[in-house]
Amino acid sequence: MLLIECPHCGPRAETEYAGCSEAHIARPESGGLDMTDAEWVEWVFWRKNTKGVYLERWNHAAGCRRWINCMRDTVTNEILATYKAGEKPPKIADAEREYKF
Amino acid sequence: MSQKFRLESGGLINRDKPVTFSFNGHELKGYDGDTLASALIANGVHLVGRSFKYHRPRGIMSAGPEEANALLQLGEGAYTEPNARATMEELFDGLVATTSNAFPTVKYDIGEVNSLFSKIFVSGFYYKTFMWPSKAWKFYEHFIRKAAGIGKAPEEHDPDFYDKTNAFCDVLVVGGGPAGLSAALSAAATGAHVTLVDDQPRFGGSLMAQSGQEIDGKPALEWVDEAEAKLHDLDNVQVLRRATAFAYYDHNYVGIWERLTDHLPVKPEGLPRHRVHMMRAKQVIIASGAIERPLVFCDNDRPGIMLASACRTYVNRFGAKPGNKGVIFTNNDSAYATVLDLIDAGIEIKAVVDVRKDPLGPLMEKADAAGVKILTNSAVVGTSGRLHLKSVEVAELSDDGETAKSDVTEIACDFLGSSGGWNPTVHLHCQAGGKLDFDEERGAFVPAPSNRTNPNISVGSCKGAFGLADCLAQGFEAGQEAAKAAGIKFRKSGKAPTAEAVDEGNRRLLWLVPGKKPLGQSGKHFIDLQNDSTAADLQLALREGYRSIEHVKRYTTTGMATDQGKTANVNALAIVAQTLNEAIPTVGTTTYRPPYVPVTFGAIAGRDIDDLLDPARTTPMHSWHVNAGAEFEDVGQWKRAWYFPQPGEDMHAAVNREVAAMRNSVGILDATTLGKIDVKGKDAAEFLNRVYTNAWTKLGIGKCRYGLMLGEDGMVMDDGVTSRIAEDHFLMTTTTGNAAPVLGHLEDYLQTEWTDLEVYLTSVTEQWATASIAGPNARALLSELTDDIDLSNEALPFMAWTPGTVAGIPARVFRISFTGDLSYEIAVPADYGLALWQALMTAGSKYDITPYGTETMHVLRAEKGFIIVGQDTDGSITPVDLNMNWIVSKKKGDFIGKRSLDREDMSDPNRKQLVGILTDDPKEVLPEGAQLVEVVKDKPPMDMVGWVSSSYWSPNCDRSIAMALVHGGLKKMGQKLYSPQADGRVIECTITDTVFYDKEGNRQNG
Amino acid sequence: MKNRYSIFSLIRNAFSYHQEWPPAWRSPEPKKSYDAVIVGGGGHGLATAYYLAKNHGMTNIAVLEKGWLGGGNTARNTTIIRSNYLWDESAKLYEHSVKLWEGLSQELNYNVMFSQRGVLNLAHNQHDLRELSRRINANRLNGVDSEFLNPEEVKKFCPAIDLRGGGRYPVLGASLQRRGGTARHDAVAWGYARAADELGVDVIQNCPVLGFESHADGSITINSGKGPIKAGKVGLVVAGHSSVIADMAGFRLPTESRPLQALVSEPMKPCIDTVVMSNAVHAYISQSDKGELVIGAGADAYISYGQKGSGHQTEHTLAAICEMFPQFRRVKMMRQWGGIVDTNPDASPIISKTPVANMFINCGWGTGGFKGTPGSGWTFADLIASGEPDDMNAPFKLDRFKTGYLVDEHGAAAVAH
Amino acid sequence: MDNFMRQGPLNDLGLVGRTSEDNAQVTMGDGGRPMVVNLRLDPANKAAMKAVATLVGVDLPQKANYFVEGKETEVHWLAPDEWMIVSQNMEGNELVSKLDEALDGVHHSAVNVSDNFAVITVEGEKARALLQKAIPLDLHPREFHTGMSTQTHAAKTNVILQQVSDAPFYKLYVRRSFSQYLWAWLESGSIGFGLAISS
Ligand SMILES: Cc1cc2nc3c(=O)[nH]c(=O)nc-3n(C[C@H](O)[C@H](O)[C@H](O)COP(=O)(O)OP(=O)(O)OC[C@H]3O[C@@H](n4cnc5c(N)ncnc54)[C@H](O)[C@@H]3O)c2cc1C
Ligand SMILES: NC(=O)c1ccc[n+]([C@@H]2O[C@H](COP(=O)([O-])OP(=O)(O)OC[C@H]3O[C@@H](n4cnc5c(N)ncnc54)[C@H](O)[C@@H]3O)[C@@H](O)[C@H]2O)c1
Ligand SMILES: Cc1cc2nc3c(=O)[nH]c(=O)nc-3n(C[C@H](O)[C@H](O)[C@H](O)COP(=O)(O)O)c2cc1C
Ligand SMILES: [Zn+2]
Repeated sequence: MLLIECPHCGPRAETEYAGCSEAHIARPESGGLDMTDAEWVEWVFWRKNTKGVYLERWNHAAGCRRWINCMRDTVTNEILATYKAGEKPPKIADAEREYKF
Repeated sequence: MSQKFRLESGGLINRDKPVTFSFNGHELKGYDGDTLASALIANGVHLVGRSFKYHRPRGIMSAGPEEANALLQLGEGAYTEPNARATMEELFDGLVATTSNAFPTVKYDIGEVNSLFSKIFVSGFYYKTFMWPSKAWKFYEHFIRKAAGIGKAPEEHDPDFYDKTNAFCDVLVVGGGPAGLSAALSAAATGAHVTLVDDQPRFGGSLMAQSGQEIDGKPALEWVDEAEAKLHDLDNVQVLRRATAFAYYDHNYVGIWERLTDHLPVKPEGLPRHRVHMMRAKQVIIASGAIERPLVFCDNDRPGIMLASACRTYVNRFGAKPGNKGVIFTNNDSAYATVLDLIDAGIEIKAVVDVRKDPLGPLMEKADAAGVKILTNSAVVGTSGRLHLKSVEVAELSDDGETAKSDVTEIACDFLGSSGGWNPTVHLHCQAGGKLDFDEERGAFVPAPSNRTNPNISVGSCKGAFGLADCLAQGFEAGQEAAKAAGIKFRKSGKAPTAEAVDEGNRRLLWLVPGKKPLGQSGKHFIDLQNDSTAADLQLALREGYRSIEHVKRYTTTGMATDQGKTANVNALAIVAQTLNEAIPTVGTTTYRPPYVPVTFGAIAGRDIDDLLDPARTTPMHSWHVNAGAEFEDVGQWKRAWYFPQPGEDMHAAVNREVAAMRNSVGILDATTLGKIDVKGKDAAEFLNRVYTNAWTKLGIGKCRYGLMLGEDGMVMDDGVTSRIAEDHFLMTTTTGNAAPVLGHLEDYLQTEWTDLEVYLTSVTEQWATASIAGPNARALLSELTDDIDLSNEALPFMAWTPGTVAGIPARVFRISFTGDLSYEIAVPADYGLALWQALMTAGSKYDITPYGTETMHVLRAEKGFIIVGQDTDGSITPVDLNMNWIVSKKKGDFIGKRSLDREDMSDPNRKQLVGILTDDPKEVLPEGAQLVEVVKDKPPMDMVGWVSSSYWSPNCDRSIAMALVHGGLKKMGQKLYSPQADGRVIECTITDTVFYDKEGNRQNG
Repeated sequence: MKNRYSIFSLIRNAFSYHQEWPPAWRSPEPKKSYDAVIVGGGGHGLATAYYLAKNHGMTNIAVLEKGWLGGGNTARNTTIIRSNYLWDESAKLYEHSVKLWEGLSQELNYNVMFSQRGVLNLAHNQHDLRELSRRINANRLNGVDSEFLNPEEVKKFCPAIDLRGGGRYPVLGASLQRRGGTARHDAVAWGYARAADELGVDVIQNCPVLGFESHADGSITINSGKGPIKAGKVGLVVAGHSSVIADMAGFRLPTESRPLQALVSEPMKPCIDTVVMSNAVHAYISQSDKGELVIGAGADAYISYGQKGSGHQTEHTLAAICEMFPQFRRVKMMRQWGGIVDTNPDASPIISKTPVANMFINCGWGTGGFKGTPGSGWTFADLIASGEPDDMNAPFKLDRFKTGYLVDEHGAAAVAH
Repeated sequence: MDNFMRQGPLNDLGLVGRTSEDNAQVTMGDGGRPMVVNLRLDPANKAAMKAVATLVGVDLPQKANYFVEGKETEVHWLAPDEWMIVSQNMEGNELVSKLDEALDGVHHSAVNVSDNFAVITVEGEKARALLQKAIPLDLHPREFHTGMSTQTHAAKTNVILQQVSDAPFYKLYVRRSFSQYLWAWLESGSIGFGLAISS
């Protein structure tokens, strides 16, 4: 069980969180009404699914109920940072990690 | 037979406390402090079981968790436990153990015929045969399965209970040997919160098996006792014995399995059998020791053949003799410690067979000086004795060690201790993602530094420090280092406990000891004793192209038994490396996985079993329903009253009665479970516009409106009625099962997408209890219980709500209907739910008020063609498919799901659409889930055009009614469809629209 | 087959102490170029190569595997095989697969131990019952065997089940597919590898694919751990690594990779003779021929390539098992592990052309693709060989997310396996 | 409105008159029916924060995981813009109206949630050990102590956990429909500790 630091509540067990998904993919302003099917579907379904350092969001469902962001290495599970919704990911020295295969 | 292999004195057993136990029906004696294995050895029981595949006779081969042979069936009846390692089970009065894999007895086991076929019964055997005739595999398999497995699973409900707890500490120390104790002491001295766990009943680790060691100038075990006492006295230290750290998950989350009653003859009331501590540690110190590696020689599996260190443990710790005259077979100096201790105990050592050409080492020198016969550059090349070792054959080795000279000496003996060096217990380090380095000199994998995900430090012999002095020093150092890393502020003090440093001597790594004949031609070199895999099997696998160590593992099953290859894996991969002519680290290890030792399911499950597996949520009126004899239906976690049968009624009769009662007079339903969300803020209406398909801005205060909610994929996700409380204030309802997901969904948009909207959401699902009364007499009934609400159609029309007082309780009364009849939903603060219900029942008696459950509600709503999300939708249905275009605003701009509805295939007229279905025979009720076809064929496959999502007997229509999702259904009104049933019948039916009753909707308008 | 396996060949080889067995497959160095290259040496990739050779006569082909054959999810799955899927499109694909399973040992001359001991899906509430009924009916009409068992029949079929479900999850019924069952996972990869090799396919291990370069003539150069390899066509079948490989090729997927866990108990004498699955309590159990209980757990919430999972999944799974089988509480867990499953938003696979010419992808089998191995290989081989979708694989095109025709199998497969 | 009409969610458990075990090391009880309001408000709005403070007699805590006590009110931090106000002298609806009045024109939400919860009290020597079985937070006083209150989960229910005193004495606010399950879970966890029921 991961230990994820909620930027509001402090370090909390993974079981307090729900709904992990990719972060920083804003919904198109127009709701996609001015987009082609392909562009729209890109937002709805397409995901980076990075092998390496990934930006994801979790809902602190059993805590403050806020959505938070998390920078995590998807191979080692090392969490490099967590930060609030709406904030930009912090600059972290070796956060560019990506595994080739 | 009474403990004739027990030494006169010595050992950490309590000779004043004799213990009686039984093995294979024989009553035997041992002492308190024995393990089952040591007691068997003391009684001269050498044959304890049969091997997995060949049913070879087997004896106890170790004294620890690495035991591969002595897997016994413990206890009886509901208390029986399969595959218990005799070496880890503490002896207690009344213990009952039996051999697992033998029939009829361990001495005469018919399974031994397998041995006769062992020549063809090699690795890969199953893959190559049993393929003909093609249908016969299940027949063969039946017998194969019977022969496989080891112990027997219990057949009765486990009467014991298990406990589990979360746990936290700064520094977790795994292992209470010298390294671990030293680490715990030094970490504890910093003030850090320390937990020390050890899987044995007492601390000391391998010190218990040794003799003559001193720490800080004291006898080692005295030092251990003092250390333990010191730790016990400290508030910041938790000490757990009989506790195995079995799993190391990410973020330093370690599972610890503590056994509380297994060793007790009488299990105290209230004490769980096992307790699992799920430990979140800031830092972990792994001090798990090392496991001796056996040498791989021909016929190395006979009862009486053990690890050298096990012989020593039995003598020193348990005062039990592994035999009367033994041979020690080694490639290193540590086995001479065994030799010396055994001699001291009066056991005859016939010879030490040492593969080294010119052995060096202080212990060897001592043994030499004591006159022990040492055969250098020699090896055991064969053994004999079917049920118990009788003799070994020894020959001199060739220069390269690959063959043995033909001159063979036979040495009679009744036990053999073998030592091929030591494997650090790196399991936890590796589970934590740690890498290994290969120590060429010792032929051992040792931990590389840990990673950042799981900070830990290995110390002592699991780090490859095989000397006591080093173990103590490393432990001390690590204790402070870990405390510091855990953020403890302290001043360095104290110094490491000391012991005499001893030279380890030299080694000769001889991974595969040659036999008299080429490998595989006579006798067997077992690698994995438990799974009966041999060196010849490994080489066969390699020959056949299974080159990766992972392939070798799986093809030969090496390391896949209950001991997970604790004594097998390193030997196996070294032999693979040697065969392939590759370096050992290139071949690498297989993956270390939890658990370190097998752990009871019940302990891992903890308390989340039986009724506690999952919450059963109940409404404030639940007790009333129970008393009224309701049957309940599980909806999500909720218990909802399903129907209220009266004596003699089945569900059908009860529902018919309930339905009729509602339509004729008045019925009452507990509607508390619907989700409720308070929506507040100046942008509330705009927010609703964006999350529902229809428009909300113009909804008047005091009015209610039905809404459909879609996912971004355009599919129906939820529905419900939302009421306007004030200009900036709404109350939303959701379906019972979706309350939490919908709230999460809405919060997501507010917090991350539309942060500019001023809206706050609060869940009030549980704040309100709701009773829904429906039927022609609903108004009359309600009017009796309220004097401050004008119930007239003008004042409170359909789809309006008002605050007021009902039965003296402040309430919100909603004139909404899921039944199509005049209906009021009365919501009161939940504490008053029961009171409201009772008041309605009392006042309603003159109208014959009838409580009804969800089944009746379903019938009533189906009569009106109202959908249930999750029943008439399945995540692949759009509002258009539901023929609910009317609710999808064309004028509004964006709302969730809108864009997806415009995708190419979404407007395909042939999508599945919701229609009504009438069976041609009105008495026939289609089963829900029935499939519909246009053309019936003799036999499948048949093209299905749709499926029945809702289907009921409708008392009001006096016929069956159904709804279905049918391809292009809306254009097919009046068309015939057929539903072929499992029993071969075909139900004929016709497509119609979905409203079956009161099409004009007069009833709900009251 | 040159070196047929049989009891006779075993006996014959016993006389030479098994020294004469030939390798099950060669270990060739890659050639400079192939007509087609399959990336990924799991069950699906190897099956694809086999059927390309067998059904389409393409023998100048190679399989490139970054590690060892069958070391991905093929090595890690709970081996449940069934075809009782809800939608026609899925039923067709999986049923084709089960039919292939039924003759696979003979076809490959490798005993994959396909054991049709039946698969039970339990229902614990009214909703489950409705879903079950819908699926059973759809299955039947699709020609997939499927029947409903009431609680007494469940008990009779699998006496080990506690119908009370420990109290919280009573068993109200079950669907049974008698032709469902299990197979030996490793044997499937090895059997296909051996049979493909026999037909001339180069099976190349320890050869990671690192990138692609498309050429004007439509061919593709694969940059591999063993140097550049030219290919007329490329089939990507890398399961959990699909997004990573798509990234190399320059296109994107809706796929997410999550850890799914499984565990085995210690081996025991036969105590459960069928496969039992329960979506509600989220656990799946069968007993292998070696005697271990093989138990599947849920997938973690997060993306991971770490082939391990969070501990609480195991805790929950074992609680569920203890609920269904209270007598197993005293049984011990022997090993647990994880695999990286590739899941698509509609829980159905993608078997499709890609935006890159002559490159094809087969992914998204998620928690349940082992059963699909033969059918997947068969239909993917069709697609690669002809270059155009056919009836069986057309519904699974990548495009469907754009157009909206999803094959939503959440009901049948969101819950693993 | 008659108070006897109120039925707390733990009433069905029949706790009244239940006998306690000898040498009980943990005591559990029904924490009664407090008056509770959930408040959402932007803490950056100083004036509004002040207005609420004046009304309830105590500043809204802005430190995560703490509660503050006023004379007749307790305010728990739930999230950066969310508080639970437990009042001893004001009915939920009354407090809501007063808050609405005080915050007129300010974006906020005050909702009466008094009936939303059951309150389970847990105290005694083994209280912490018992709760630690259910709760995935370190409850050692070093990490969690008197004066703290936080949302977390206990077994499979979401709770607001409050440590009221050093005894230790804890209160668990749990949504009412889950309360009987949570009680049963904790009671099962208390086996071996000896359980007393507080009245
Ligand atoms: C715990 C668990 C339980 C499961 N239970 C079941 C079940 O009961 N029934 C069922 O039907 N399914 C089950 N599944 C799903 C099933 O295992 C998979 O769907 C199936 O095995 C996928 O097969 P594959 O051949 O596509 O993938 P894999 O076997 O994963 O093969 C993909 C291969 O691609 C290789 N690869 C990746 N990247 C590269 C690269 N760059 N270059 C070269 N090679 C590369 C990998 O090394 C791997 O060998 C389960 C899965 C898991 C994890
Ligand atoms: N002569 C040699 O070559 C040689 C080789 C190895 C060890 N030794 C001696 O053995 C001692 C090693 O000391 P040490 O402290 O490193 O190891 P140790 O073996 O003394 O102690 C390790 C302890 O950890 C326990 N343990 C292991 N895994 C566990 C787990 N997962 N959970 C709970 N408990 C677990 C073991 O039961 C044991 O009590 C020294 O005295 C050393 O000289 C000598
Ligand atoms: C159906 C099945 C049965 C298994 N049985 C065993 C077993 O009896 N013993 C064992 O050690 N591992 C068993 N395993 C697990 C493997 O050892 C291994 O953990 C798994 O293939 C994942 O590989 P990895 O752990 O090397 O990453 C089994 C795996 C599967 C899929
Ligand atoms: Zn938080």
